[in-house]
Amino acid sequence: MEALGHFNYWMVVLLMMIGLYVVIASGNLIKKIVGLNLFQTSVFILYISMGKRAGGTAPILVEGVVNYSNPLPHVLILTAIVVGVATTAVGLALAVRIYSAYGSIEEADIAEQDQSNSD
Amino acid sequence: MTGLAIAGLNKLFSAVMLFGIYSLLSAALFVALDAVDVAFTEAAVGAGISTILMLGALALTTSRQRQISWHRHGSAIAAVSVTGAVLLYGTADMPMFGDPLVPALTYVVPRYLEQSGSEIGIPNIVTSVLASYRGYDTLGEVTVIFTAAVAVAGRLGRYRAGEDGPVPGAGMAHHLILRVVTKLLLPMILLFALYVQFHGDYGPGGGFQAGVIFAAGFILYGLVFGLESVRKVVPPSVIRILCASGLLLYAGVGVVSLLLGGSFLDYDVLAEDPVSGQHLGIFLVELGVGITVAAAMISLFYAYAAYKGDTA
Amino acid sequence: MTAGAIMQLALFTPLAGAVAIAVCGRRPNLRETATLVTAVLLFGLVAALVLREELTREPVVLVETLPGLSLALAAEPLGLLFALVASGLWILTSVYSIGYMRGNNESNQTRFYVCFAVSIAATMGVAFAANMFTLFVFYEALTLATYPLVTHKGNEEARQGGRTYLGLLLSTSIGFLLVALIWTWSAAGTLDFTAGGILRGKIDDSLLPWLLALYFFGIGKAALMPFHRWLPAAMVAPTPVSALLHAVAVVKAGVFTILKVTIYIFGIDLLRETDATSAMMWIAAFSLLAASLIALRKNNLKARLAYSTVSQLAYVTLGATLATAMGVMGGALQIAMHAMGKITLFFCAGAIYVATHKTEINDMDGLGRTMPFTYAAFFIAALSIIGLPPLGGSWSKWYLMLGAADAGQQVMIAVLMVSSLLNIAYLIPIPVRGFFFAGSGEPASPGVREAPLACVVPLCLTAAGSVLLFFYADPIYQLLLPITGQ
Amino acid sequence: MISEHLPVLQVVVPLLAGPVCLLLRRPSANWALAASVSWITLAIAVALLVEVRRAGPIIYQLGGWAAPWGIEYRIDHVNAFVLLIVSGVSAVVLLFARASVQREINNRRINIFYTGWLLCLTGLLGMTATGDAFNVFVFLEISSLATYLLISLHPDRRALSAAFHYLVLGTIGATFILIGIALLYMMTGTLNIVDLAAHLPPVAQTRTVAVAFSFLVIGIGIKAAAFPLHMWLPNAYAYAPSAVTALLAGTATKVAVYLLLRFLFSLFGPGLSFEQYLLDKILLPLAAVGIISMSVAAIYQTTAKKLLAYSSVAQIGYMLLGISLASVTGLTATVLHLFNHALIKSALFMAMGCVVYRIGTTQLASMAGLARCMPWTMAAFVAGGLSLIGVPLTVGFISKWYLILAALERGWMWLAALVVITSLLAVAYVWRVVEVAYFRHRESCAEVAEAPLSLLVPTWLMIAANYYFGVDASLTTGVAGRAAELLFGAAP
Repeated sequence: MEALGHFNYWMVVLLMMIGLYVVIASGNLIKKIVGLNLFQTSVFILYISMGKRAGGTAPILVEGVVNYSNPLPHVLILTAIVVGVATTAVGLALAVRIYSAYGSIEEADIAEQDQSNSD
Repeated sequence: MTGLAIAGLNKLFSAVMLFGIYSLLSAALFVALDAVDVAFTEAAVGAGISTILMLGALALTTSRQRQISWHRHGSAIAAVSVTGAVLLYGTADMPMFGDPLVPALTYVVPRYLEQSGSEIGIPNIVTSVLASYRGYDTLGEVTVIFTAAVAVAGRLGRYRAGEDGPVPGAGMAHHLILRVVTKLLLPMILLFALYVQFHGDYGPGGGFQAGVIFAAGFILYGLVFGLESVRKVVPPSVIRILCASGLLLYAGVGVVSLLLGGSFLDYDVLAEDPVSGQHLGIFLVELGVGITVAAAMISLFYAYAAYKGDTA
Repeated sequence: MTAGAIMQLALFTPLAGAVAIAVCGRRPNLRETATLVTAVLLFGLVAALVLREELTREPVVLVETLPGLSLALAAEPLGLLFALVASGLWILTSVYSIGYMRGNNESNQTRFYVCFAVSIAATMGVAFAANMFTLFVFYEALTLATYPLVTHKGNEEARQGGRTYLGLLLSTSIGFLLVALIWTWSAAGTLDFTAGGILRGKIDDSLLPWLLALYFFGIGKAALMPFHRWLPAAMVAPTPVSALLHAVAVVKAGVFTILKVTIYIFGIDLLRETDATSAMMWIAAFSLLAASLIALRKNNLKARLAYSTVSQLAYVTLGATLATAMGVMGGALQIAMHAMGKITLFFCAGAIYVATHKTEINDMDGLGRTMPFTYAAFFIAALSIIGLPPLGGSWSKWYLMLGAADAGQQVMIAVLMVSSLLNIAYLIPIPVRGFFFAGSGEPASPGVREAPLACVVPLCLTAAGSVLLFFYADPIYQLLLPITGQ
Repeated sequence: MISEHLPVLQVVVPLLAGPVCLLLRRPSANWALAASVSWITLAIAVALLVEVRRAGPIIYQLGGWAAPWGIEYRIDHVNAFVLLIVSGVSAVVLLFARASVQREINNRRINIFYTGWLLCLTGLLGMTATGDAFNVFVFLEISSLATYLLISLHPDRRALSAAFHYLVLGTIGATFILIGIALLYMMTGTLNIVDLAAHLPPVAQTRTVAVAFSFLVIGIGIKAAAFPLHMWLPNAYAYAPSAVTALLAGTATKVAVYLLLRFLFSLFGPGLSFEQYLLDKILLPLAAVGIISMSVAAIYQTTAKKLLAYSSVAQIGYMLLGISLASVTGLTATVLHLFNHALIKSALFMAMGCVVYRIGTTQLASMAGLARCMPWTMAAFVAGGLSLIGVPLTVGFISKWYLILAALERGWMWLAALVVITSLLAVAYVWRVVEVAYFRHRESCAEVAEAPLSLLVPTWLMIAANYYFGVDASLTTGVAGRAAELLFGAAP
């Protein structure tokens, strides 16, 4: 039971770390954004997991049901998802602009170009 | 899981597609965890909007990435494993998964579960909490989306009239079957969006999901018939006004309740009795959310679709 | 008018003067009139303050920055003396700078006079500070106001000198003095200058020497070795500035602060009882001798005078560290006497430069015959610095000796004596060579060819002043008597 | 009636103005709206501070729902002070922005620029006013997204990569904060900060709370650009439009430091933060190393804006130093420096904005002899630089004073020494600019004139504030002292 009880969280941690790894290791700007999304989505799962109540149902009031899952994390995550997509949109827009300014979306290329005509 | 595959892939296109699948999978997981509203949103946003945005960005840039140096791998793995280890360490004292007696389920939440029926009067507790108890968070959320729309428009868009050059891509308008199917689909999508918008009180859904679906309809239209035709239907300037007015509607409800003697966003004072006041308030703010989200999504689509090269 | 009002006026007069000078920048005559009028006015104000029968001890609070930490002014004997010396010499320096600046056709003269006036305002602030915080504020203001004067020429050498000047003075004052200040404040809860000191019983005896060291090294303007480098570096400045630095304001502000700290923050009694000063006393003695030795080896006249100043300042520090009434009295007198002597020497150096454009002592042989007034003044001032009667300098040396004897420091008496010999060795050869050596290279030209009158008159006056100070030292002595606690 | 709603109006007024601003077409109307709204928020902030000083903390329940079920705004001395800083800096910098932005930003994007500005202001004020942990996250994201936009609006392409870099790091930081909040919620079931503090003690010993603590500290640390999490800051500051740099330098990192204070003291409490998690032991060396290394880095910069940016990271180190002293005096120093450094840096960056306005760059090489052509601008830089160094009668001095006092209180002479030595490093980097501008030769001033009054007046207004609050510090020290006591008094 001990192991099973935390299995969900372990998977979340694993996913988070994959996401974070992609962000840090990638030199490609768009892949970084993908990684960020991965990272954030796994946090969403963390929230939703802790709202789950064994044997509960979706938090929509129905006559006769008393065992609901926790709606609060759902609300928070609805907000967080929106925030996530907003960040993604802005990040990608920047990446697109960077591509047209530098002709590349590789971090290394950009750094090199900045270096060559730096102040 | 899928995530691992993303990390390993060099082809950005596949990575993005896999990300879409991953999002869908997590949406399924959310359903299993009773979070239907979240699942709905994740499916629409994570799998839908985000993936489309990423594809759009890829189309505008390049779709291959270079090999990562081993040095980078090393430092990334080090950073990640430390963070991961800390988190795993933290899980040790976490409550069991699904345990009904944890503080998260016994402290604040019972009031929502037990009294939202009488205080707010709508069955979907998620909507009650979202739009009323924590309505201010949602106002913030709408502001975030608005900010993002402004930001993307600011970086990519070329909104002012008279500057729009010829827009690329006549879409797939020559494709007869697609055209017919789209024309058939479109009303249904829009209708569904409206349903989701106004049914949010009872079932899963609400302004946000509705807005996304609504926007999806237009985006589909745009993809098939070309950007130019969709811009004729809904000009960018209208979108901008809508985007702002949704947010203004939401905040305006707050200001009205304030003027009527309540707190900011206190819907009780909007009508004679509190419950109908709550109904009205939630209806209005959900509408505001829907309008802003739809307009924001469409403006994102415009911005990406119309972008072609440097407009600094 | 109350004493407080006069002090505020004394602070604002030079500032107003600075504004007037800036406004008249385009018309040199008017500008210099403004300078002179301000100088005379200021001296009148300070003199009026000195002549008042009783002093209002109650400080005048200008603003309160933090609770218990305010900008406040108070008149007190030591400060009055310093203000009197500074404002008096400023008149002469102003006259002299007009001659010097015009004689040399220097650029940016308006900036020069403005900064000069601001420096004097800051000096007045230092002199009338009622607490250590106020003193610190004006001390820093003085550093900043003199910085453009030091770098006046604007060439690489001047910039380099200015960098050293600003760097050393700011780093010592922020690095040590500020810490000492905050330490004192956190221990005693006040920074007011109080007769008998404020630290008794507030700080552990074993820590006193450390705090004292922070103060003494922190007051970089006192040029205690090893923080004396700024003084020779500042030699790049025009001569009137050197006079300002060495005699009127800057270094005097330094040793003045040292005396203030010794008397009103620590209290002589506390220092004597705890024997906290011995380390600093040895450093002062070392500084005194070492600087004299270096001066001996300098061929550049101004550099030699600069090291002489370092050495002479150490007298004051030494007097403070003796922690006896006579020692402190000697130190205080030294401020006035050295000011009078050193300003004469610098005026002379400047006059020689204006007349002949010579800076190296080797080249000055025989000049005494063409510039007799200048050289005579130089000779008198040199004797005063050395401490021979009948010149003012002898009094300060005398009291310092007495102080050392009171403190039972025979070694220090010896140090003072050796130092006087060294003074003779590095100062006297200059007039001797001027009068008796034949000019090198070209034959000594006959006839008198002095610097402009505006240069010569002030230096004659200050030389005469050195003589007068010998005969009229008593009023100063009476003025200063209260600070010794007797 | 208005007065009781001040807490929410503080945030909602700029929020409402944002979308309106987007719809206005004329650049001058955009600016006028943003500026007037910003001055209104300043007036509200002043009113709030007065009210808090008079009657103590103000609690405002949003939507009429009591916490912890609803979200509440809770204004006490600490955040009333921070609200004042944020709205004040924004108000003054907006005066400056008009001409500067016109020069630096494409005319077609000016409505977007000011919309972004108002949203950024909304986010910062919202983050500061709220008493709800999750609400912090939401408003944090509003301000962050707006900031990315504002930075990237500069035409220099390096602004794009700087903004992107900031976006990635900022999002990681925000997500860390989100994880921290999740873990805290999991253990206590509440999101209200005061309520969290009350429910934390029973579970304080769990590993989960410890992990939540570390994630929150790291997440906020990234947003605050605390060394060594500062990598995003120098480029972001250096390549942002001048007015944006002045705004960010005065507000963004300040609010993040405020959040750190809020979480460390009000939520976890000093007992937990320092005695159990030994945060002071970790923070102290990091802050010290950060101050020294960043000051040294500043000395070697060749661009004045970047030099000031590195200096900002070093200055944040002073604030962390004050926290790590774990005493009321230390905390007072931190809160004071929040305010004081906001004044200093926004003034300095505005002066740099004047330089950019005229010569288009702040490269030191191009600034040679500039003081002759732009005497008032460079005089402002010198005046601000003195404040940065900490010369008496400037606000910088007041901060240093309290910091050294706090160090001496703990008996840490070496720390006092560190503070003064690093002030000397500040002398070195400030003087690098001064020397170039004053004592290098410049051929002629033919093509470079003094900056227009519309830039100079706000700059000097900020400089005047530097000196006013440096001479009469009773207001700031009074509030900061009270704030520090409150934060400490909130200990369980």
